[in-house]
Amino acid sequence: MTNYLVEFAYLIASILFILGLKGLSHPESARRGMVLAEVGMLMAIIGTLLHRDIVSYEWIIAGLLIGSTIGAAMSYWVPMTAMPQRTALSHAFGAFAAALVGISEYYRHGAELGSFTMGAIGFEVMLGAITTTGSLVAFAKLQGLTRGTPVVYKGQNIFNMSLLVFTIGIFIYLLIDPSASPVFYMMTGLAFLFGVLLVMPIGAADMPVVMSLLNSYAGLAAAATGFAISNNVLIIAGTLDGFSGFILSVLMCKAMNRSMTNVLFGAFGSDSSTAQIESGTEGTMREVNVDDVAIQLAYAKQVIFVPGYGMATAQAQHTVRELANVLESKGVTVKYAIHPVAGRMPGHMNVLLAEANVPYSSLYELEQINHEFPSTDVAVVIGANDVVNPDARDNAQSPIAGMPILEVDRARSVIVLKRGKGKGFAGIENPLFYKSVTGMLYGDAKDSLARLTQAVQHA
Amino acid sequence: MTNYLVEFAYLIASILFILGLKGLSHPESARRGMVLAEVGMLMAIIGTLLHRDIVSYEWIIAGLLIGSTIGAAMSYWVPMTAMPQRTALSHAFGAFAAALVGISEYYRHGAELGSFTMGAIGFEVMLGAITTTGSLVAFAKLQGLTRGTPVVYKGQNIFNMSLLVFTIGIFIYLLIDPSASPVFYMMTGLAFLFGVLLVMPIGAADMPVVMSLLNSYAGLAAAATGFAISNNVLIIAGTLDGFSGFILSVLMCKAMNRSMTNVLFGAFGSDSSTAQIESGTEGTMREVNVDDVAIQLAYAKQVIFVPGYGMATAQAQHTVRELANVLESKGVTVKYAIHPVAGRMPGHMNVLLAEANVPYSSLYELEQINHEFPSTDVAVVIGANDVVNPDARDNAQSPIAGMPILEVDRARSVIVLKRGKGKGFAGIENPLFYKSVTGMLYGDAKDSLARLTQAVQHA
Amino acid sequence: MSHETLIAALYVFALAAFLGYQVISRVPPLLHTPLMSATNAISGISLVGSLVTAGAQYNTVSTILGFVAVTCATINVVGGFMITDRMLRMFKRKLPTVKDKK
Amino acid sequence: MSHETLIAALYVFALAAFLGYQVISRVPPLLHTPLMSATNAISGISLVGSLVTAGAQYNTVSTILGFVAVTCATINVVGGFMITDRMLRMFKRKLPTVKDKK
Ligand SMILES: NC(=O)c1ccc[n+]([C@@H]2O[C@H](COP(=O)([O-])OP(=O)(O)OC[C@H]3O[C@@H](n4cnc5c(N)ncnc54)[C@H](OP(=O)(O)O)[C@@H]3O)[C@@H](O)[C@H]2O)c1
Ligand SMILES: NC(=O)c1ccc[n+]([C@@H]2O[C@H](COP(=O)([O-])OP(=O)(O)OC[C@H]3O[C@@H](n4cnc5c(N)ncnc54)[C@H](OP(=O)(O)O)[C@@H]3O)[C@@H](O)[C@H]2O)c1
Repeated sequence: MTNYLVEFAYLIASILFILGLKGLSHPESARRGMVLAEVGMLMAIIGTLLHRDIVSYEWIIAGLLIGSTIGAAMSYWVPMTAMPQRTALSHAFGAFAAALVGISEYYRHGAELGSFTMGAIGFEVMLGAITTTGSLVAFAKLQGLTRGTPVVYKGQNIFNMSLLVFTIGIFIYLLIDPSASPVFYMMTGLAFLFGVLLVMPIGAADMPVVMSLLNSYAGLAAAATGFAISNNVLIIAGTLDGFSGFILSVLMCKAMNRSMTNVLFGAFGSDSSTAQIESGTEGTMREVNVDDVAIQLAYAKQVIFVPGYGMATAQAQHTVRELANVLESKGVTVKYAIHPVAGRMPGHMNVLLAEANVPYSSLYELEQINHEFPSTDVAVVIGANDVVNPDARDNAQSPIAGMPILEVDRARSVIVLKRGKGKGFAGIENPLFYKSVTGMLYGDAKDSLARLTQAVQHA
Repeated sequence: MTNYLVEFAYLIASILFILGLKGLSHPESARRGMVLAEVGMLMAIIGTLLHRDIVSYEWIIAGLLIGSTIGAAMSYWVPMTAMPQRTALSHAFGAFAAALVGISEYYRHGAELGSFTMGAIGFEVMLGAITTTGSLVAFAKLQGLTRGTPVVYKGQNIFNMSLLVFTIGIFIYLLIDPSASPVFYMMTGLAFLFGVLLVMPIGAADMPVVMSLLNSYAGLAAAATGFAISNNVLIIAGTLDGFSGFILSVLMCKAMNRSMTNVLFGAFGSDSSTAQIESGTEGTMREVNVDDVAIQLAYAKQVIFVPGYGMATAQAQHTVRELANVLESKGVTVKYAIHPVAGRMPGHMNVLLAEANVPYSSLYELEQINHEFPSTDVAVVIGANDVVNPDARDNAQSPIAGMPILEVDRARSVIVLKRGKGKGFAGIENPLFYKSVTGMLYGDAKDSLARLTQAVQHA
Repeated sequence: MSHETLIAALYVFALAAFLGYQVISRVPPLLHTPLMSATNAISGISLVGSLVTAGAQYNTVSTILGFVAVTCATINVVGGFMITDRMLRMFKRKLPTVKDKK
Repeated sequence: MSHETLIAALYVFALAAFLGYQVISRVPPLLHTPLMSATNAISGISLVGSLVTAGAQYNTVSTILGFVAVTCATINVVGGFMITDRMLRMFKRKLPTVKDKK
């Protein structure tokens, strides 16, 4: 009877997870969806606690308490701009849990495992281990604990490949002889190592793609656990996750017009990839000052803000909003153009602006806004670079050729807020800055915006 | 081993069914999708033929041959305008098969059945039986073999309800004592009877909704079979079907702005429902002649055709296309406005016009075209009535109040092609015909269109 | 039917129901008639159940019922797919045969 | 793992994969960051596996591994859901506080 109850709880939990993710198809229903997913998780946990194998609860309760405290603290204090790091760290924890469960299953059953269960456990442990260390490296890079640039050396890809083939060879051996426990532990160790080797050569800027992939692996590890212990809710939740991560990484690659292989093995942003052909980057940049820009903005009909990674590092989202408020009070129409890969995480700009109370009805996607630039008086580029690089459109030789861009250069006037001559993530020059239509307003984005707000108020 | 192979074939078949239905999300991918679904069916059949219980193949081969011949003949010779009938008949066959399998399962195992399997078989047989006779009645009504009007008598709903409750009571008894075979056969008989009683009181015009529901039941019967014989491919295919039918019927009800209960138990279109309030139907209708209309059409910039059930009965789709060709050769822009419930089947008009080689890029849905009527010179209503009835919009007392309509009365000129003063499916007057903007061109739609084509050619 | 198989069947049912909803709600009205006949054809999957009944020689009654069921289900499958294809072949985006006269 | 359970698990996997694809591809870019943290939270479902390991007293090693796993997975679940909610609370269609001046 309890067994039926537990299975039923799992079934409902699975359905609630699906409904929860469905809720995310619209901001109106998103929070309700998440409540459903949370209830689902609660049901799955309570259902599990009724499992007949569980005889003592002290370790469980201790784990739940400690975990909840750390989790709540992490999510409470982490600033929105540090979301990428937080997500990476959280992946590491989830994946580590999956790996540990797999190891303990192997430790218990060892030799008695059939090859199918051995296979499931093997996948679980390998995916879990790779994700754990991979996510930790990603975290370190994003948090600036290690150098963000790709760590590359000659023969790296070949070395990694051989290691992978070797690990797979071991895995196959285990399928045939599950009792060979030293081999199992060796495989586990290699998988932990492999996670490090896989992520080291990838630059900090490519981390979002890597993280989505790691998310996908973490999900698949959970699904493999489900196969190993015949539990459908694990299979379903894990698979949903696995697909979500995979789809997001594919979308990102598409929006950057790069292949997945290039992201993973191309060591983009390392010194070796700087050889390139640039166009229209001779000539001078025109510097403008705050007062001129303020006048321009105050008398504009329509202004479009184009935020990028610089807005995130400067934590300037609130200041952007203040400037927009002042402009709106003067009758200027203000819109925000959001490029799908602006920032360092899918949806990065959207969250930051939402944090600053910008209603999402003012945020426009690329396809919605590009035709509006020609009729826009001023486009204000706030710490964005690659996503507004006209070379992607005009110069077939450019490393980012073919990537869709926000065509700010079609606006009547463009103001670019950045600190200096720093390049964007792709490490290439941007001919936009040399166009006659463009004015450069140097300085930290937050400072510049604050001064602009002041000046506009008095204009 | 064979067992694994068979299960594998079923899994692939399930995936192919899903991919097949996904293909239907776009006309470009639809045919490819159907090929996938066909391959899936073939794999499921071949997989089943390997089943170890099967010892002799002669009956199977005979059945397959006879069935294929009849099926192919039916689909080859049936005209597009008779699609509703054909679908009804086909439902009856599919559901009958499910019912027979259920009966034979019961016959074999009888008393040994557990309550769960008994429940599954019971559902299978009941849904199968109801769908079989229900679909046959629907077929008879649509084909004109019996009167299409609802057959109603006093206390009908109460009688049907009591019968339903009685049948459910019997079913519950069977769950407790599966060995009571006379009870089982009585239940089966009642279910066959119930199918007839359920559909008799529904008018021919409401058949599309009923048929979609029956489709849904047929699917659920297949799913129940899947539960009874523990076969996942049956569960998946049946459930997909069940949902498809259900969604279509809900969409239809929405487009008619009526509740499902009203459709099923309201006996819409019977004599008792004619009491109503009409507005704007005093005054006279203005009759126009072919030559006047031809001149109007020939010198128009944009003409919108609004086809309805009358086009289907007159089989006028090819003639519409000819007229459109002539108009287009004279530089007139021709569009087609398709109401979601025009005709007698979801998508009815689309298929007919596709048959007449009208490219689907010229077919516009309600939301896409309604704003174009004010800038349209002539709207030609071809045997449509309810779907262009302005009362649905203007008169809150109208029986069809709130149903979205094609707003032809906003066009500069409206020409209505119909045979006389016949009412539409809803059986109500249409104030459109009395408006000053409207001209009535009486006669069979095909005739009128042919004469118009002639006249336009010489205009 | 064992405990596990039942649970698994319920999972399959629940997931298929969601999937059915998602997939079908994306079919445009343009293709609703082919959709009806396509699902009609797919519901002929009860053929799978019929085949075993017809060929297993459990007893005469089963064989006869099975034979009739196979025939009926096959009509459904073959007829349904053929007519769907016939309809879908008619849907064309643009016609090459119609010359764009001025 | 028996033959039937394996087959059933494969079905569940296949259907969930399709469903995942359908559902996720409908999430707008606007919500991609919350989506990442939401799926991150859901992947903490490995908690379910950890709980049994931690509480079953199979042996000391298992219990310790289980305890660590429960802790880690809980961080994932609680942290993931909380941060998702924190983000989603920020998304607003229109602000009542901003007066429509002019
Ligand atoms: N969003 C994603 O999911 C994702 C995923 C993978 C890769 N990427 C990549 O990330 C890039 C994102 O493009 P992006 O245009 O947003 O950014 P970007 O191209 O990386 O450029 C950022 C710019 O901001 C400026 N900046 C930095 N800190 C600043 C501060 N405090 N104040 C003012 N300006 C500051 C920098 O110039 P200075 O140093 O001169 O100030 C730099 O040029 C794309 O190439 C995309 O492919 C994104
Ligand atoms: N499509 C669906 O899925 C569906 C489902 C359920 C219900 N319905 C209902 O069906 C109705 C469909 O509306 P509708 O506007 O298409 O059709 P309608 O309202 O039924 O009107 C058809 C009109 O065509 C005329 N007509 C009949 N034969 C003709 C011929 N040979 N030549 C010329 N005219 C002819 C009739 O007038 P005369 O007799 O004067 O010629 C009649 O007024 C709606 O009320 C809808 O709710 C549709």
